[in-house]
Amino acid sequence: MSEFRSKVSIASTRNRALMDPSFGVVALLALVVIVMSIFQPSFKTSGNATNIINAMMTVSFLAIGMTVVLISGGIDLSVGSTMALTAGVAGKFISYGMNMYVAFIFALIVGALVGLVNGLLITKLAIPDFIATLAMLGIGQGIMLYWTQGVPILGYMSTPYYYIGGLRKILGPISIPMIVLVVVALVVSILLKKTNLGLYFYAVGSSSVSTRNAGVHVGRIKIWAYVISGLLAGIAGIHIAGRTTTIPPLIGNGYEISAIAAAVIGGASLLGGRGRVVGALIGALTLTLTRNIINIVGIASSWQAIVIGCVLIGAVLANRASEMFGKRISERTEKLNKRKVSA
Amino acid sequence: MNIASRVTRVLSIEGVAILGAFVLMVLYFSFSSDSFFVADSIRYYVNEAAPIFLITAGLTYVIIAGGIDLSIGAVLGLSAGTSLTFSMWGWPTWASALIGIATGLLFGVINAAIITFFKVNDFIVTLGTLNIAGGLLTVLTDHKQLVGTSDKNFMAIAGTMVFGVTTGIVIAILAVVVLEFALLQSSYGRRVYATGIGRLPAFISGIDVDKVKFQAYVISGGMAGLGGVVLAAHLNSVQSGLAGGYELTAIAGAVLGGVSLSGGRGSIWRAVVGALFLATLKQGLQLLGVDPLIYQIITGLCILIGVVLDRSVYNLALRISGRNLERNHQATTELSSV
Amino acid sequence: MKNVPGTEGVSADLNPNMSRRSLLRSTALVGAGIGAVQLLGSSPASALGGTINSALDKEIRAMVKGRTIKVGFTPPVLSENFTQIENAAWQKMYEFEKRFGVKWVWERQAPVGDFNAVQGTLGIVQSWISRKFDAIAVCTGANFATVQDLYKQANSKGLKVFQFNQPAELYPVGDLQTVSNIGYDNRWQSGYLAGKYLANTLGGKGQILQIWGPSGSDWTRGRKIGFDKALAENPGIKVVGQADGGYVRDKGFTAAQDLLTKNPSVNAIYGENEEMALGASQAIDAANLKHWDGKSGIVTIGADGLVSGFDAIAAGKLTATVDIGGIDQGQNLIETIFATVGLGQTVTQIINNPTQVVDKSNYAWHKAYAKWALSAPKKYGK
Amino acid sequence: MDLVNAPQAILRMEGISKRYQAVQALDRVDLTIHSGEIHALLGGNGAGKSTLLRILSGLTNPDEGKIIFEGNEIAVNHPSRAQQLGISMIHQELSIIPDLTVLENIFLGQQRVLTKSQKWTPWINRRDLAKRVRDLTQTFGISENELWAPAAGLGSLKKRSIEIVKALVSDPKILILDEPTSGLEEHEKELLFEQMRTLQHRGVALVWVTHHLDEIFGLAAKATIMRDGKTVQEVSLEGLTVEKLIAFMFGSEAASLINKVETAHGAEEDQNQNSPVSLEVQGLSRQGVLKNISLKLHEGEILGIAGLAGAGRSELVRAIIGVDAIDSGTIQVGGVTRKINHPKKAYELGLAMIPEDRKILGILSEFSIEQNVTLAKLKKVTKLGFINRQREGKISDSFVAQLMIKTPNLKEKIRNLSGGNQQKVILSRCLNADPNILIFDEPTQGIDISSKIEVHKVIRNLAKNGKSIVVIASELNELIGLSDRVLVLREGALVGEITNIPAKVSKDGFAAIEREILHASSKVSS
Repeated sequence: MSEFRSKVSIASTRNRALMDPSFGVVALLALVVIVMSIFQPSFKTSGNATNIINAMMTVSFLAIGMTVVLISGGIDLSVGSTMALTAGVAGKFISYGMNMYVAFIFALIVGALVGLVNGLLITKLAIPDFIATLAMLGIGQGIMLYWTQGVPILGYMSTPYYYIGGLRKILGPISIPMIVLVVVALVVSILLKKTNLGLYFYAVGSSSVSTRNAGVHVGRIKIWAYVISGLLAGIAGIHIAGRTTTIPPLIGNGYEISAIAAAVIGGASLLGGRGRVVGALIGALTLTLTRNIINIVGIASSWQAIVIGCVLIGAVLANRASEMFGKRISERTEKLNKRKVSA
Repeated sequence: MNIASRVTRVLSIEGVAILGAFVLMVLYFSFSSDSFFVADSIRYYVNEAAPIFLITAGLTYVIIAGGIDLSIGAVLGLSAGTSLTFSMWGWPTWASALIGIATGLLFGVINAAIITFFKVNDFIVTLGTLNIAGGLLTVLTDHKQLVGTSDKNFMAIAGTMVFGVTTGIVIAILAVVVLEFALLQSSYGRRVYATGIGRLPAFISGIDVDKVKFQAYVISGGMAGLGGVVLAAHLNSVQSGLAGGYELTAIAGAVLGGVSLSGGRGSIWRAVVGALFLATLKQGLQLLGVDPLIYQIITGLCILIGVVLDRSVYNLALRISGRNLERNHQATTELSSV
Repeated sequence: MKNVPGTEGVSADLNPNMSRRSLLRSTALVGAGIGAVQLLGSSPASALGGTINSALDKEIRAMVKGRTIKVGFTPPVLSENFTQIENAAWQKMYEFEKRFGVKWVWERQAPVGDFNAVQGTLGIVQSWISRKFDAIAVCTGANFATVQDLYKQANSKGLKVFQFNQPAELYPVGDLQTVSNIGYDNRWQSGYLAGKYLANTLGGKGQILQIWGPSGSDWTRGRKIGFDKALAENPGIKVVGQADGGYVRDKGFTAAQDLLTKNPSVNAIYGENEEMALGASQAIDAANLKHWDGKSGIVTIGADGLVSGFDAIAAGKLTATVDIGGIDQGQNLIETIFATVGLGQTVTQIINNPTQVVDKSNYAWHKAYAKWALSAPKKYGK
Repeated sequence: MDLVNAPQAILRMEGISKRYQAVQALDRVDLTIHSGEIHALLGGNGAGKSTLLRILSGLTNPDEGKIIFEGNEIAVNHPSRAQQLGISMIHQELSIIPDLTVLENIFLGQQRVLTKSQKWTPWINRRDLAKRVRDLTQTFGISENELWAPAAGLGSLKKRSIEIVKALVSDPKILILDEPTSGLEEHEKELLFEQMRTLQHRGVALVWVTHHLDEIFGLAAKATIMRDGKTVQEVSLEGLTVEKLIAFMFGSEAASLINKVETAHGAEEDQNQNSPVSLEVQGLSRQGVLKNISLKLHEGEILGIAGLAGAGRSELVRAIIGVDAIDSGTIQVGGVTRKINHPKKAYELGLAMIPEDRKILGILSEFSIEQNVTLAKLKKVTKLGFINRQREGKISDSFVAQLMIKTPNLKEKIRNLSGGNQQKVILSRCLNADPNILIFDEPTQGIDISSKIEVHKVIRNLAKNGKSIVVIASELNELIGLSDRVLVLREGALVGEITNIPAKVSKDGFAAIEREILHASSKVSS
């Protein structure tokens, strides 16, 4: 009955580090990285580092969006297919001869629109978020398949797009997607920490009734969360289209799960009210690092899924462990303080 | 009582709407496609769907208890693999079947143990076991090509015809009936609902909520195991990736049938009707020769419409029948006006 | 490469190239039976000869009496490769429609969505059986044993089942329930050829990376057998790393990237299919490594024979690929269906099409051939 | 100008009707509020007060009727609108958001009003906001540090203060207080009343909903009384008595009944001390919450537990019942040492608890009455693992009759019952497990006076039949009225015991004991 006991035990502002929802997994990552760099010389090369970062881009964008949705107490299963759809929009429109940047804007608009539809379905029609976004996943996939007739989209790449896709670096190992990710991460964290909207996300996710009582339009807030998620899916779409230089209609399959996993590993709660951008990045890194290590160590492909499964469980267990440990400490310190007071 | 109130009474049974929608759909397909009601076509798709019904039934326990189990699809595939492997090794039919079910149970226990003991997020844990089970099946199929047992009895598990349907369906129906009865009538079922409705009050009223959840996951695993055996017997061959994605069909079906993902509400027949709705829709579209590229779109829309329809009919019925109810609004409004 | 076969497409007035080509194949078809197709028919080389024979066309026309043939076509996924095959089939259908007055009902269904692909295929075929199609063309990830019962059921209902692009060589031919199995030999024609080409290009020694599809599929199994044989013949070639590229480009890209950081000094990368090979080629760019220029750099080879692959070869981004004769498969498919359903002939059960390693030296006509196929004048089933 | 002497109707609600799916919640209700008055809104559970207030605060829309605010008709379709108009509400169920800090909780949704800038800015300047709310927070004893701490950790008292600050911060024209004193300590209530008076003098109109009728006298001038969704009438409280009000609220015959039992507590000497001990706790401790507590509970005894909020009252009983793990100490039930690590075990041993915070810890909202009743001891209605519906029905029926639970039928979902009846159902749940030891944690929180009386009656009868009872109640006269003996807790430690209460009451009256308890519970530790 952890959640119940937590009502009882005195919450403490101390031990933030240990209480940090993703402390455990960070520790785990650190450990793994150290071990790997000792036993796998090729792992600690700067080249590999950039690979990992480049490979984690797509999931990172989606995971950040997912985190916002999770914070507001929802879930968005449609991000994968939305990403594919927006990639399709960008690719197709460019291959039709539209200016690349205009095409990007269209892609982002489509992403935002899908988010808006999700939001409306969930708030106006009161369809359970899980099912609404699951349906949107299917619809997005369908549109993409029908539009492309199942044929991968080609012939939209151009020199600037190679840069945007991160296939060409602008200076040293730095690529445009990296910069975009940093910017997006900063913007979203500022949004979450410094603005009303951000505060409302946490409030709605934590208790929508109380938030409504406080005079906040809960529905609008939820809709915003899904729109943001859709927008980020759009960015992810533009990026992945550039990275893969071809867009198979089902390119987004499975990404929604990765995004959720990343967000939750990063400390977001599926019950709402908790989550951070940093966490999303940590989560994305965890997943990417796993794949990278699998390939570098050369684990037989048939064993990969098993390893990934274990990592997922290991990550949440690690977080849980650190959380418990943190509580212990804080309770102890709390007690000491009381002593001081009464003495 | 008069007809009208009878009707509203029926309509106010949750899930009736989706059942109605299902019936209408069947009628539509059977008129518009001459081959819809061809015996073997029906047998076939129900047979294909039988495993999905089994996991849906098991999953419903978990969802009602307030959890989620994503691993069932992969576990079903793995159980199919293990049971077929042993059958191919010449083990007796019953033993191979048991192995399959045991595989499912084992994963149920693993899920349950991690989730209830460490109190970690069920979504991620079962996502993890999904990968593990799927991976193990890949390893298994790499190691040994599961291309069919010579044991005719094993295939008979799903393939025998009784009263014009295959045993696969019979098993599914039996399982659904038994589980539904247990859920609605047994004291365990009562505890499952209690746990889903409110962990805290249930806990304070002396219900071992963790134990209840544990058992729910084990049931879900067991059903996946059984489903695996049926599927293996039906295909008589197993390969990696088998039954991947079934879990989403099951969850979507359950929710479509009005099972609340926040727990405590719903029942198995409704979940299964939901799953049946999706399976039929797919089959029907195929028989109509609809371009598969728009299946997804149609299915998605149907899910949305289904959910909305189900609730609105229910509310309407409630509104009508409300007139002859006692005055009792206070708390309702406080909860419903969220 | 002046007169590339059929680049002009089929037009009402049968243009010389086309007609000559067609005629040869059709006579072969009617006369010597499908065996001939296997020898000459589908080998594009043969398409360069032939003479008009309208009398024959008239006779067949009379025989066919403008009947309609209902065909169901189900690939395991929707991809560039299967689109090429389908379009090639359409080309042939259009040709036969024009010449023999046969009408086609074409339905393409591929398993998509949350139902597992294999189950999906079974469902699709099942629905076609109950809808009494004349012929069903299947390519599926479902392994051999899974589908035979279904085929039996189809046969018992008088439907004719054809498999295409399926590694029949791995199956006990005796148990094969299909009328015919149109494909190529994954072991020797894809895996082995690729391995051998690598070995030869590298002069018998070097380090290579392999990127395989998801383990468990029959294609992977077959191609592995062939590639290993090539390796056995060339002990100088060492596999220093392999990974799962899931048959798609971005996974192949990431996998190749990771492998390359560990072994930047490799001489070649084998992608089990072209998408993954192209992903690997991107990884080479991303790592600022050199593509094979005939003397040095990293050799990349895939297998399929896609237009995008040929373009990459032209651009020097991909060293080579194995054209698995997708176009010919598509055309054979229609030829066999027409021969069996339309004319009631009997055909050999295994039809393996010619394949060829395609590189800078010969990509042009392969590309042209593929482009011709894709220019099918009539899209069926729409 | 002095608004108190020159009042004007700031708000008129006329002919407000509201129908929910099943029922007519409000039937042409009128309510008139003047600036600078404290207006009590009275009525039993289910009289329609909450619905009326929900409409006023924009949480639901009326079907008919009009709301006239400062002379012009308005529509309040959302709480935000209500705030802009200057109508703010202190909700009965604390609507504090645990994951946010106290400060954030205070200005959530209030920022525009707070910063006095009507144009909307997306940015939050917490420092600035903290400055703006400082004075208010200090008046209500919220320290600077607490502002920045997450609200989750705070006790119900602090949460209540936050609610109040939150409501006052936008200095409203109309302030609605729904059971504002529930869970407050005596002196805290006084503080609140003070605040209410100052607001009144500032010309704010206060609408005050309470079940504690004695509170309103001397504070509220007028009262609007509702029953069954209708306005009974608006009365001036001058020269009215609690009894009269009760008569208005429940009808005269009910009132006579209630007023009779009000004074039912024999002055006889406390015999229980010699009767056998049913529960003995020794050296019970829990990390940072409970310190080495020992107590004896006798058969037929009602043991009250007093202490300020956060003193560890609920924590103590939760530890006994096995909800919270204990670090050290032993618990003896009927003379045998037992390890109670789960409420399940407690029930098996004949203990039962009616938890505080009914909505969260008590009811299983989706369950029917009978399902709620039988839950704690399903064995009773189970044969071979399956539930015997007839039996279940019979049992529940008997409780419904016995405790006079008002409900159309046993299949009714508990969430559709009024608070009082919900509490009775939960009581039935405990009784159904036939316990020897019952623990009541705030048994009458937020339920109307008539139900309250009935609950008290049940408790006394149980004790008469030899059951052992533990009662926790913030309301001291309730506690004293019930208990034979009272234990006082402070900071998780046992700091006082007052025995023989009935006798003492009849000797030197309630007040004396009240003082004694307050003294013990609030003494500064040296």
